[in-house]
Amino acid sequence: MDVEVTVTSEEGCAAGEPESEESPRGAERQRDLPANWILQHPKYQELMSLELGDSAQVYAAFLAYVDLTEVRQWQDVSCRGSSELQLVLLEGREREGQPTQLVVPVPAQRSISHSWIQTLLGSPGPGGASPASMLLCAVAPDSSLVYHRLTAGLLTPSPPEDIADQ
Amino acid sequence: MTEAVFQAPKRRARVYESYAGPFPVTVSADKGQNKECRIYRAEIVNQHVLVRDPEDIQALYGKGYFGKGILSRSRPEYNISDKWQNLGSRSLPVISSSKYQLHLNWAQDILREQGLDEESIHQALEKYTHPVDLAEANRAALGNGLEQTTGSTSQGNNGALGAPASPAGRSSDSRQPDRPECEAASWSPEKKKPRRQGDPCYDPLADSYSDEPVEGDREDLRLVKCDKHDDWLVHCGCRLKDRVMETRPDTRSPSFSPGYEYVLVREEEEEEIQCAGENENSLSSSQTTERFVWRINPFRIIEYLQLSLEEAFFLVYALGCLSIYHNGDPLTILNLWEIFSSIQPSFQTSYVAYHYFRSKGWVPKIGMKYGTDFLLYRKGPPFYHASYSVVVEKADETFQGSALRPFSWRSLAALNRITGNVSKELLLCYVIRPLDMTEEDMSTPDCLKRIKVQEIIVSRWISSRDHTEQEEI
Amino acid sequence: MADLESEGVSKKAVFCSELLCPTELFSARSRSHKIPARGQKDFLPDASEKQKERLRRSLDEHWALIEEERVERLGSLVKAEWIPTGNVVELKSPAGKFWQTMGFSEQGKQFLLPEEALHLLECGNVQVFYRDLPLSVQEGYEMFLSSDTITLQQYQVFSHLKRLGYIVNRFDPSSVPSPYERQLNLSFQREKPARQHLKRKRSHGASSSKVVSCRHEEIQQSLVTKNQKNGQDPGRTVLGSEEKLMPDPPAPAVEIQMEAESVSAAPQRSWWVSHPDEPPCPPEGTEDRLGSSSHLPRPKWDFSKISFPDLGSSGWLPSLPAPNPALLPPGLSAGTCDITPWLGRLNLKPERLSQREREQERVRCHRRGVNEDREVQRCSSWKEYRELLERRRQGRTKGRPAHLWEEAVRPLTAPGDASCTGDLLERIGIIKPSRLCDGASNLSDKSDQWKIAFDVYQPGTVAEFKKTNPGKPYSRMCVCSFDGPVPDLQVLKRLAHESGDIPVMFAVVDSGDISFFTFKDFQLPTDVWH
Amino acid sequence: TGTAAARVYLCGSTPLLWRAADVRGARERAGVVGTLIGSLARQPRQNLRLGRPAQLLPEEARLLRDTGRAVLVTAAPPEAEDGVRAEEVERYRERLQHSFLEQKKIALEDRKQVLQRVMNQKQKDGAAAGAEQPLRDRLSSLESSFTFPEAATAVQLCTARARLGYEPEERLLMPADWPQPRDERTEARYRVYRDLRRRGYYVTPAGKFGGDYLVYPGDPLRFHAHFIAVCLPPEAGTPLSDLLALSRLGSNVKKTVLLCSPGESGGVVYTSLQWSGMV
Repeated sequence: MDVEVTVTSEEGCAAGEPESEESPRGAERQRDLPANWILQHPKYQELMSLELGDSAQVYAAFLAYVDLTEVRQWQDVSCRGSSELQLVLLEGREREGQPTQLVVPVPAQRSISHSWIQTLLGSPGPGGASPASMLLCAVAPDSSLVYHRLTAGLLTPSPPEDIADQ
Repeated sequence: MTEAVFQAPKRRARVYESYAGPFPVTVSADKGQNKECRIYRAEIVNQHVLVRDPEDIQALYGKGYFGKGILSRSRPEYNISDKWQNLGSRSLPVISSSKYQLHLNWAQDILREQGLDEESIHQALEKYTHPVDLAEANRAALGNGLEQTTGSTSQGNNGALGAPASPAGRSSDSRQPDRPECEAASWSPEKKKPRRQGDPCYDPLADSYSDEPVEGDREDLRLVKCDKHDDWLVHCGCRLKDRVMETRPDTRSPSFSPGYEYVLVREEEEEEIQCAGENENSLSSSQTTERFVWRINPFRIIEYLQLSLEEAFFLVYALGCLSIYHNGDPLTILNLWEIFSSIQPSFQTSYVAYHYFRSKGWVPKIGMKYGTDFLLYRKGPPFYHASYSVVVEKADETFQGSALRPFSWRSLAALNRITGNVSKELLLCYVIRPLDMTEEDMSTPDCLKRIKVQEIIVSRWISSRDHTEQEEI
Repeated sequence: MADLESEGVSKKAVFCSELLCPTELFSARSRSHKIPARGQKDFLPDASEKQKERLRRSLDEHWALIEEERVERLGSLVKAEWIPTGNVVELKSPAGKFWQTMGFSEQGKQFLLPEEALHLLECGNVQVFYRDLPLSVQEGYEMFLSSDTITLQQYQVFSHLKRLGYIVNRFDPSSVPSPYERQLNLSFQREKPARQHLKRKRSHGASSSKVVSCRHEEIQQSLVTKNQKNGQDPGRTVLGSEEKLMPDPPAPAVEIQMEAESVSAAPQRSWWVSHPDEPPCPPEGTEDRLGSSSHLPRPKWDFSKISFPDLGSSGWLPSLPAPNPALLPPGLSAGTCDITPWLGRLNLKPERLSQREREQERVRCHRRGVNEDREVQRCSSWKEYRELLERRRQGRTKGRPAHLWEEAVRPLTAPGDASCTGDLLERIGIIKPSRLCDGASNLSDKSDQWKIAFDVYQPGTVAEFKKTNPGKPYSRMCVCSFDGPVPDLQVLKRLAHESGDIPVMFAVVDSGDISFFTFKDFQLPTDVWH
Repeated sequence: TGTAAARVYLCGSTPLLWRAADVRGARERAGVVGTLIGSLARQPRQNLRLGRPAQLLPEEARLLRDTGRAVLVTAAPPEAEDGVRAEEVERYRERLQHSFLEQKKIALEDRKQVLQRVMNQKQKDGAAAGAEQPLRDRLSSLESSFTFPEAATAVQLCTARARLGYEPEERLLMPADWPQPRDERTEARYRVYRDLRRRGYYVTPAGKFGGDYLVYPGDPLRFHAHFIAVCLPPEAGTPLSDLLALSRLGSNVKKTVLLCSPGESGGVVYTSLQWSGMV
């Protein structure tokens, strides 16, 4: 499994360039790449066309969308813009047959308030109703994502698995 | 002493790769004049910096761990599927029909967006929805060398997959995910290349996809992919030249194009199975009702590398090895400084910290996971656990200034505690700007030379071994 | 419970309910000193009998512990008296073992600081009287803790550490040697005029009697203020009792004379710290003795700018020349100094590198001389050499994108420029590190929000600990509240400067719950071994 | 002293409970836990278990007061006048003397019982006749030979203020603004505290976990905290990074982070924050 590595620092860099290849920009590669699929992506175009004014959040939402659909294989993932909140919201099921979850992508450098969260969660039903819940997806400038769950009301943590305290 | 003691970084218990160097540039004293150094390419897309060239991606991540694969947790290693299956001499990714449908929907949406009626859309997608003829593909494969080379790549990495009788739908080892066919590394050339259906009038998908198999693909494929290891060159470390020599045999396939991504779609029984050869029988020996249909992926997603603004600027300014484009134009260092500062108000401060740690040979990565600005690794995440969790703060020469992140004792206690719980140290990094530094001075990265950095380790002291603190953990 | 109270004081019984009767007192002598262990906690209440029973038992044990009163043999209690005007507690019977680390003597009397007395009261070691009645712990808290002494929060930190065996003293800024003194590595226990008003002083010799007089003055002053206040309040007559407690105030003139004496008595030891235009001991009020930072006499010279002979260099001098007598105080003579014995004590051995380190060093520093370059050797003239350089420069810039290299701001390095990683790191290392002490001496403390409260010594050091010569503390303690601000860099620098080479710790109190944090100077090492 | 209001003494601005009955009553009847901050009488030199006084959170004191379960009392009563004081001192000395004599009696009695017991034991064991004679002699002479030095008197070092005979009128002090200035944050904290109590949770300070309160499903003596409550004015922006750190910490210590803000009509709005575990 461990692959022997022989690339040395000198070669690693030069390796890609056949000596013959010379371009006006010198060492800079002038190859044609296929168009950026993100820009082509219908969801991306759709989200951008919502004109929510916060393109960083839209981009964050798109990364989360792709993460959910492509990487995590969520089902029935959909996006909608909320002009009231100036946000793109996502919905989807973690697995088929499971309930739809709300996912709220937010660029990681933002500040958020509790009333903002409450607005998203909607007012909790009077007693007994199962609490509304959503996933907050923080998106870092390098496209790192973390998901945290926000649930209206008091949600008792799951008991420690028989690891006694400490 | 009043100074914090340096704690040795913790090596990871298992390391699956070798260290390729701290930066994606060559260092050598004597190679002298005719040394050719690559300038990588990135572009600004919606305020973010993306590297799309697979070769650049692997170089930037592989040497210095710059950026993050937008479809991966960190290392750009996205696969359309983590299940691969052999089909004839080929190993193909297996995807669910719902996923295939999703991709198909995307393609349809694009066409709709372009104002086509449903009938035209149907026709346009016919090509993609139509299952690939296995027999023809195999013939093509046998008939030319390309098939051999491409096919063999999949076997190199994982013998089990290469064996004709390998078990069906074998899922990959979680620790060492199967490196994909180099599909992800290949690309289709853009519309500039001659093509039969290049005109969007005929082929609405031409914008997104070339459907022309083009020579360049194979060339490029070979440049980045190691046939022996079915891996990115920079990963497995085979030397390019040797390998290219060995695999020169080169004929073109008329019907099989590496420009497409082929997938095996897991479908229900009643589907017409085109690929029901002997191999298929053995594949579906698990007597499920599932069948695998070989299709073209109608909307292909490939891995890109997203650089944080600090990473991008460092590669340009400190190493001079990256060109960043915006709307097709290359940006100067001053352009970038200005743009990045406006995208991210804290950019100038956080860049100072980033540059500082890089210039000490450490690898800073985004620290969002534990609520900080950076995690500092020795050498890189595959080799060591992060040693420090860094919060960047700014100050002027009176050592005050409005905080970027105003701490309360509570927020600091939380941060300190989670940092300690994951065996890291909390490092405050104050970026100190001289009092006489004007906004104008700050408008160029030359100001960095006058800026100082104060590092401070925050830690909790336990007054007693038998302290009651454990009570609540 | 109370058998005596029944006579005549029954209506106040509610306040006396915690007084023990003689039977209870007697039986308390044989009570257990064990603390019941706390059992494993449960996760969720399930209303089961078992759980209820466990809770009941835990609570019973808990209340038994909490209700318990301190009962001590009268003979083992040290008697003491609270002197509110001096904010001290005077011992009235011989001190106990605690004297090793706590208390101070003055004029033949032994005193405890209020926090020390309160802690010892809580530990059942002393019984403190005020106006001839013993104080309860509650009264101790209420009377001893104030802005004039130390706050409740500071006391919580103090007693937390004391309970664990740490030695905790009030911080005295003048006890911190200046950077210059530290540079010379002078032991900082020597007598120093600036320490005159230190709270803890043994009384011997000329200089310390002066300390006492200072103290007198303090007490006297407070007495005066108190008297003045009382003077305006004819309804109160407390003077008599208080006056009794006060030692006779010495005449101020005598004080000054003693001051002069002590300075001239030991000139050799202190000439370099004190100088004439600095008042030796600014008189101080009784208020805020903890917080008041005494003014360090500032030396006239900036010692960091005066160079000293470099004893470490390889070209040794056999001896140091005699100093210019004009620079020395009168009456002091100094001759040449033979430094050979000193050199013998210095570690002058060259650094020994391991095989690996030498290897790395070789690689890192491998830069060939110009003349070893073959192409350079082929050059027959200066002109040819210049041409070669030009060719190379072009070769290097060729292939460099114009938008990076033909602009005002260019990259710091070009790919391939650096000879090795260490070289590359050096080229891009344009941001300078800062140290915590840099520029700290110029910072004035505008607010007194951040004050170091205590010096803390490790528990293991009690046996060797000398109050007169406490040595270097383990750390210093700054007490603050969880609801207060977090120190910014300026505060950190100022406190680090004030504390010298002893780390400062922040004891942050959250309603009785204490967390300790340190902010330590750090420099990430450069990793060149790539 | 059953249901009498507890006395909350202010030490500076810090509310303290000194009397054992008050500490117990607050916890058992009002669910107010407080934090013990004094040295434990039984074993003063450790920090694992502490003793009286119990420091109350401002919110705890306020709740006790607002529900009529406590009165706030100034810390230092006015000093007694000399004459009164002299009387007090006199009484204290009497009491001490009385106690000494009583204890002497008890000690003597105690000694007698011990000797008697030994003697009885010897007799029962059928020891040789006369063997208990020395004991008998000692017992008979005990009355005259027994000494109980004054130094051996056990004396009480009172925890709570306790005076014989004279207890000055303790002035009630209830300024409207006590115990703290009512800004948005302290109001939020109080309303959250009150609501959690109303829901039956036990609450202790949580600064070291980065929150305002640790919230327990039952008495903290027996149960682990379930929540780290963070009180926020509803509109206050919190850096996402602070929430991410808290949330990760919560999952690390098996607790839910609870965002709490005052809501409409006196209610409190809660949101549970947990790391999803999605990596």
